[in-house]
Amino acid sequence: MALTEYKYSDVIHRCFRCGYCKFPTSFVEVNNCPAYARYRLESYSTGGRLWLIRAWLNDELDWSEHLGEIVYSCAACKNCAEQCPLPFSGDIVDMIVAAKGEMVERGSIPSAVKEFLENVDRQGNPYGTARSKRGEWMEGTDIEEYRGQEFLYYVGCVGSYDTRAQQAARALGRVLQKGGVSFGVLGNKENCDGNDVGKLGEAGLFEALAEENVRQFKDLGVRRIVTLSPHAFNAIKNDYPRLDSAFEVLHYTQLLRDLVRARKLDVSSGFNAKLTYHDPCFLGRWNMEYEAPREVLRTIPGVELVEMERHRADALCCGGGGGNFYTDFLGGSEDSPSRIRARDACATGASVVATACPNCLTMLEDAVKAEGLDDRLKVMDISEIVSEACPPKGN
Amino acid sequence: MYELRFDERKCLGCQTCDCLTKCQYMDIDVETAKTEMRKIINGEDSFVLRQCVTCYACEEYCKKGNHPFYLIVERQEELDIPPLPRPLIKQGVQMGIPWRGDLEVQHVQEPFLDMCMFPQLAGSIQGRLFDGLSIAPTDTRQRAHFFCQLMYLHYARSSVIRERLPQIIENIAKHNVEEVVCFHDECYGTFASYAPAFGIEVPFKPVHFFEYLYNRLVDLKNDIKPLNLKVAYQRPCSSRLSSDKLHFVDDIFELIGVESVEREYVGEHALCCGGAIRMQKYEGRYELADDVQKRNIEDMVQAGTQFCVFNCPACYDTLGHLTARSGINPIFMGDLCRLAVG
Amino acid sequence: MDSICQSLAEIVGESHVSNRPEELYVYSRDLGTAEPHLPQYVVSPRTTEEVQQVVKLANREKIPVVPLGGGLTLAGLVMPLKGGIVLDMKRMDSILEVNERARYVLVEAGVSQGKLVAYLDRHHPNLVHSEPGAPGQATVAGNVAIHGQGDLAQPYGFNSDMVNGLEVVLPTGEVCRIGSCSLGQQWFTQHPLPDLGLFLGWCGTTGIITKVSLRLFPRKRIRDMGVFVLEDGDLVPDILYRISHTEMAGDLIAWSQELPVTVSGLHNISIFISGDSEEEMELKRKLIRVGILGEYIRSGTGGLIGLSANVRPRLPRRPPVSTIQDIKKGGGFEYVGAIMPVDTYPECCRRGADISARHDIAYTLLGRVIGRSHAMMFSWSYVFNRADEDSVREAREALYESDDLALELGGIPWKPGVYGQRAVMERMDPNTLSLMKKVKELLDPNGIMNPGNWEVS
Amino acid sequence: MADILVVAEHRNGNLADVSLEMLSEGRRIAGQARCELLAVVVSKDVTALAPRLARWADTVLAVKAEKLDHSLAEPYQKALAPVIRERKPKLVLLGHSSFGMDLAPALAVDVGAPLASDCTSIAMENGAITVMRAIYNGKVNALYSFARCETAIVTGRPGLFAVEEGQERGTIEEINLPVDEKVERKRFEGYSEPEVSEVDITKADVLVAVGRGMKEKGNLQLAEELAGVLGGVLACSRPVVDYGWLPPGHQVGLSGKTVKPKLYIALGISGAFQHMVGIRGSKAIIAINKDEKAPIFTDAQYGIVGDLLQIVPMLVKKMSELKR
Amino acid sequence: MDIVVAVKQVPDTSEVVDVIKIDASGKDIERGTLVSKINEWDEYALEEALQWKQKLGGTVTAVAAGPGEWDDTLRRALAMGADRAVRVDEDATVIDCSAVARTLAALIRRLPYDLVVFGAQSEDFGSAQLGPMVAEMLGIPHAALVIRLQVEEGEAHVERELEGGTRELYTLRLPALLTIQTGINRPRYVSFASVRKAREKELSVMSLDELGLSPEALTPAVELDRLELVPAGKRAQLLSGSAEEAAAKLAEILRDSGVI
Repeated sequence: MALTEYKYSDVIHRCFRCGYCKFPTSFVEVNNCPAYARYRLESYSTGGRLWLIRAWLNDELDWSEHLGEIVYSCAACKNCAEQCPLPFSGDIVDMIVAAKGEMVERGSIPSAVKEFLENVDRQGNPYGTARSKRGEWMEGTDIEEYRGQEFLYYVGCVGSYDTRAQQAARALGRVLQKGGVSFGVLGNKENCDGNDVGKLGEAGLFEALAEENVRQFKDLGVRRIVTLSPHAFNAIKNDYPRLDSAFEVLHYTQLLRDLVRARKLDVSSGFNAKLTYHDPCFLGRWNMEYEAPREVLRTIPGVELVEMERHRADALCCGGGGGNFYTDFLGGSEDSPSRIRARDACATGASVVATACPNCLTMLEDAVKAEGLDDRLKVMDISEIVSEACPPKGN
Repeated sequence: MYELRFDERKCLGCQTCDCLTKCQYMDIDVETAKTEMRKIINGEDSFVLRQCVTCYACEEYCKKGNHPFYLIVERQEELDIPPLPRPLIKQGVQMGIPWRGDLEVQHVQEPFLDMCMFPQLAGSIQGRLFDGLSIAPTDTRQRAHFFCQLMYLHYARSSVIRERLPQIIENIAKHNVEEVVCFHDECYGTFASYAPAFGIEVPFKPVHFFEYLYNRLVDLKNDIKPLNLKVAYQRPCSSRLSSDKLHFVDDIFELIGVESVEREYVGEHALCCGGAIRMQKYEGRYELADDVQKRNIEDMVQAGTQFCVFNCPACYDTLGHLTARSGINPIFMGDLCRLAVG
Repeated sequence: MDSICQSLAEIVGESHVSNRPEELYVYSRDLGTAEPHLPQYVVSPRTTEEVQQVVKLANREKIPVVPLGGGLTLAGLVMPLKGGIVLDMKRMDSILEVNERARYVLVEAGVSQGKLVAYLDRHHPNLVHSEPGAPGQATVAGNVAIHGQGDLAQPYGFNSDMVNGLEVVLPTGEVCRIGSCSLGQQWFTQHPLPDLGLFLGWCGTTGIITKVSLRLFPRKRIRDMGVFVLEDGDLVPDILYRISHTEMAGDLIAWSQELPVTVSGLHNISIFISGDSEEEMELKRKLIRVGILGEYIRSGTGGLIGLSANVRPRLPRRPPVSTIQDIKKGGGFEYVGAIMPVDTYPECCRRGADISARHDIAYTLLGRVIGRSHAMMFSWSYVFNRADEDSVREAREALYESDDLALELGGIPWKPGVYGQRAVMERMDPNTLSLMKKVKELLDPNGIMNPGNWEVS
Repeated sequence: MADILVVAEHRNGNLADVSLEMLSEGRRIAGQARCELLAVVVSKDVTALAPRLARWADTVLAVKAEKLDHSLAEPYQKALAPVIRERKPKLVLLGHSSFGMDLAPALAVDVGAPLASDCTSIAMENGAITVMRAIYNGKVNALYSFARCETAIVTGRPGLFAVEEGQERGTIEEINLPVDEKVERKRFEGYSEPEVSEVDITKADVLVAVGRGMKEKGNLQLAEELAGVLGGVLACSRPVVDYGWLPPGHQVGLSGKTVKPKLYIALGISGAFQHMVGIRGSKAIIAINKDEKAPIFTDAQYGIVGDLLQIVPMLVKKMSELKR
Repeated sequence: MDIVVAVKQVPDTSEVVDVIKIDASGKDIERGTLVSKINEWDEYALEEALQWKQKLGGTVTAVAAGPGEWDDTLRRALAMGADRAVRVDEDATVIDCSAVARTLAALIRRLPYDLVVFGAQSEDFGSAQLGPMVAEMLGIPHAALVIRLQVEEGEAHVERELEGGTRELYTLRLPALLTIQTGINRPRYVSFASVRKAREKELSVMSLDELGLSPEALTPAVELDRLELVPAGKRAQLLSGSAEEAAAKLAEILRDSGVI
């Protein structure tokens, strides 16, 4: 196809491949790009990826499953955007997403991505598990269905279906109840938020999901939303407004921060541990929220917060972004970003690595086990930590 | 070609010669002043042309509404005795040449703020103080099209100003607004003082940034939270071209509840930031710059200054980090006002 | 996967070998103007042993091996001119030892400049290495292998002069250690052993450097810089000579460029100084400002910006970010660097400006002093638009002309591409040339090491 | 008159297992319904095959066809159609094998008989035939009967019906099949055997899957032995690949392959959701794990709670005993 | 080359064991909560057809015999690249394979075709009957479970998948009918946008009598009496006893299960 049809055809050749995109600001390691960290071949660096995309669009290269995997191995973590010194740095991730979109339109995408998208289309989640099972995570809780409460608690696919993430979803439910927040959930009526679908280049499906969600939210009279997942948070905050939706959306760490500030949430039971915090990309680099989670953790008695060498805007992605938590193009090696991250966390001497994203949670959980660190390092979602810090009901 | 409207009779008839006698960088009695001014008027060399640190102050000292400083700069150029080394003059002059695209006229409406060379500072033009304010330029690539050129008074290159200014004025006029708020004193001085002095027509009314700020603050009076700070105002050289607007500084301070500290170098006696002086070629200028800056800051410190308020980005750049070093926070007037209205 | 790929995979593991079109495409291209050359395999080893096995395999199969570091030489030195295996060394990136007292660091070949800077910053604040002005992923070994220079070139010379020892995999697969490390564990010196300088400057045609011991230098707490501006370029050599005489300056760079317009037609000398106390700084500033530059300033021929306790220094971010290549919005940038007598600065500039004008590229000229103005690395830079063939061609021609110019003015192109190498060898003393040939044939009987580079016909 | 007709499938001179299963089943039904069992085989050399069929069948119809040394659908159809038309069996039985799938439907149309395929049980009570089929991935059983027809064709699911050695001494009738020499519209070109490449776990009927619970790579030996006796293939969960114990091709689950084996034995696999997604299609899941709360036990039909390193060798031993 | 592809829409029952419920009639499942999808095998059949169209030109027509909802699947076929789609309007769930075969045969007879492809079987009922039946009705040669296809000069060279990975090689004179096994190709992804675009393509609906078929002619010869849920063992039956005893029990279970 002609290069001109590609939205970024006048920019993509401007990447010099100087390689800043591989580093964090401090330059401590060359592997701050999750895909490059995993493979250490130029083709998997942002620069190599852009050059390959351009070659493909110019018909210098044919599409192949491998090319697809290279392009889709981008976790959309935005480290490159953060580090690229050139004026178009802000467009880099979009350049890659647009290339994915091109592949989607031509129908040539890696089979794992195809599964992901078809599952979401059919069952409203990447796993292909029945829509009618979406609410099962709530079993045994007294979390209410949404009917006009102040907040809609949007759980998201991972929190709804992944057995590990379900624990975080339930923990957050408990914490919100303890904090006296009036909220409800959609249960089986909840649908995929589409954030990762969009990042996989399936713009059409994303639009459809977004429209459907916005319609449902509006019909139910939703005004304020709190999300478990930074991915959903990102979509609702930054993409949904295009469909003239005006919801106030908070990531749960922001809501918890407000609650502890206002002394509405009692965390006096505390949590005695030295812990480190892993910044989820869609909370951090995508939405510049670095403080709220840390503030929540700091207010918990007994918590000693230590930082990893690479944190905040320099945090290494867990490798689960851009659908990779499912497609897993970055897995299966000790160089897998999640495992590097597990080692980073362990190196701080912390006994708990906290995060605030169900994707990161599951990625790191597996990584810590794979590294055989499970006896030294516990992976927890902040919702779970706060839940433990809340005194049991009654006293 | 445009020529300086300088009333020689007024000057020659002057008994006080405040222009030179009040100079803080030259020690001149009335007699010497008369002789030297005569030389300068007659186009002869004078030590004044060499000793002048180009602080603009004499424009203000002169009670006759004459333009002693403009005249000095004319002569420095004619007699080729510029205060700066040639390479820096060339560099400075080239700074004003647009090279990153032609003028792009944005659609704007009043009130309209002219950022001159400083679109990169547009970031601080936010909040209720600036509601409904159109800004140009917002793109650094466009700035040379708005550059008021006045700085070349430091470079003994008044001719460059005259050459380029009409085009700049036309560029701004293309936004067809009647009033132009000037972010920088230099611009205001250019349109309100320099242009008339050389008979260059200005088809719009320049408004001093402080006047705009003041009026907005009055509108928002009820929302102002007094800051209760002790501040010193660093008066830029170009402010000497608009003494009539200086009162807005105190008016604003009063409105936002800050106290202007009692100190030596205020108003007429304000000291130059030293930026221009340091670059000058004459023996001892570098040390003079150090000295001027030292005195200025010590004066602020003694007066118990908490914030040093700037309007000129050049002053801020030159002096800001030094006041900070002495524990005095540098801040732009605009930002100070924003603090007050929250 | 063919059999060779299979055996490579057995050496370094499947994830780190490829013969797929995608990898071959990326590794067939240099960032500069050089024409692409496809490799057959791309391999990224982790250990010296793996490198050895790959080289041995290459000998058996008679396929070329091209070691690649950061891939930023721009001159196409790491392109597989005759196909074969590209060895991406960047996975070998452990910093093995820093000897604080003897002031050296031992690194694996793939360690990036950025990583070393960050490491020293954090763990050895009193030590610093001479850092080239390249993006952070440039490798330490790659830089010494091409006789690179860094920001300590003025006081201490070429980075390759700072090498205390090397570990090299010979083209026939043996591992060989050069320097004190060949006797024991210490990596503190190359001297006084018989000179075996067979690997630096050979651009990977005589072996693959796997470890480097590099000298480190005192790192002063305070840094400052000033820019001395001149109209007359003829004055530059003398001023550089006199500043270096004071022995107060660190990096000394004279430069002249057409863009931004502000600096057009001027010559600038960037002067960097550092010290541990304000007193030391003031002394150094004074000696340079008053002692050397004063007279030029008073006469109005030169102006100084900065180099004052009271002026905020405009220090470049370390390592500096190079965005120059985007001026044409084309992502293309290449330069000819040459080691030149400092006296030739004015001529280098004049003629360089002409070349740029002929090819309609804004001139960007720079001379970095090496040693006490023993020499300078002078660079003629050319930007181009990667997406526009003509633009690429113009730049390529300008580069050839610059190579010729460097030689004409009595200098030597530094890390030249194939064109420059030929030009150098044409002018080289035949005995020297045949010695090079003998050395190469002795070390690399099968001619598998980065063939096409430094080939004596 | 023949009541039940079994179509015998053969290749390389061997009868297909499924044919033996169908013969046994046919025999059983014939026994209950007190009717006759007829077996049909078509081959260029029937002398070897016919006698074997005669162990179950009362009558073996041995159809000689030149050039035909394997079961191919078209010649079989040519041979069977007239036989069925003429003898009007109540029930025609064949295996739901690749051969059966190619032949049965066409045959059914050819002779105008109803067809029920892939049946899991077959019954004939006083003339009325009923069958059961597993549909919706074996989650639902469907019971069918045949309405007003002389002949019903049924194909049986391979591997499901027990083989009982037949005792009959049936008679063998040989007939010749006129292979018409008119240009064939479908030409048999031969066979291609799979080149031995890396095992494809998605195609294996039996998978022995190992997880983190194997503790160390050395212990995979045990699992391999078990796979050996079960004629299965090694599969694994994510961590095992992470550890480099097995290549990624063996990985089952979300990030690995999705498998649908007949039998899935999970050794030391806790049954994390990501893993279970990949095995949901398995017919039978058996789990051995030290943690009785492991989620794997909710999806498994059978489980053993205990130490793999003891149990697995035992199981290997028992299985090989039973096989002998 | 003109190719006709038969497709079927099925409920997605891949995962959801416990949500399958038998409806009141006892002869069908409750489809309310179930999501529909294209039959997996048919997707491969379509992809194969489209790839040959790309190589040899001609047309691809997607056909189906089913109710209105099935238009979704035909639209998907059009989105994948089929030129047109025809649906015979009938409730395929109440009739048997031969009846569906008769319907499709009647339709296909009216279409131009050199090649007819079916999925080897359906995900829901898995009868694997339709293709060969239709071939027999059309009087053209067929091959079932095709895992490799090569078309040239009016002939189709095919490989049929047998047990244990062995393949049976045939050459068929066109026109012919093939049933396609999964894995023969990699079906392309059908983007949301392309489905929307496909709305412009022709999707025609025909009634039975337009095909000259009477409902009587379609009464099933194999009658569905009733459906039963296969009881899903909620929790594993744990085999107790020592390692040896437990292992012994399991060994017997394995033997009796017949899987081995």
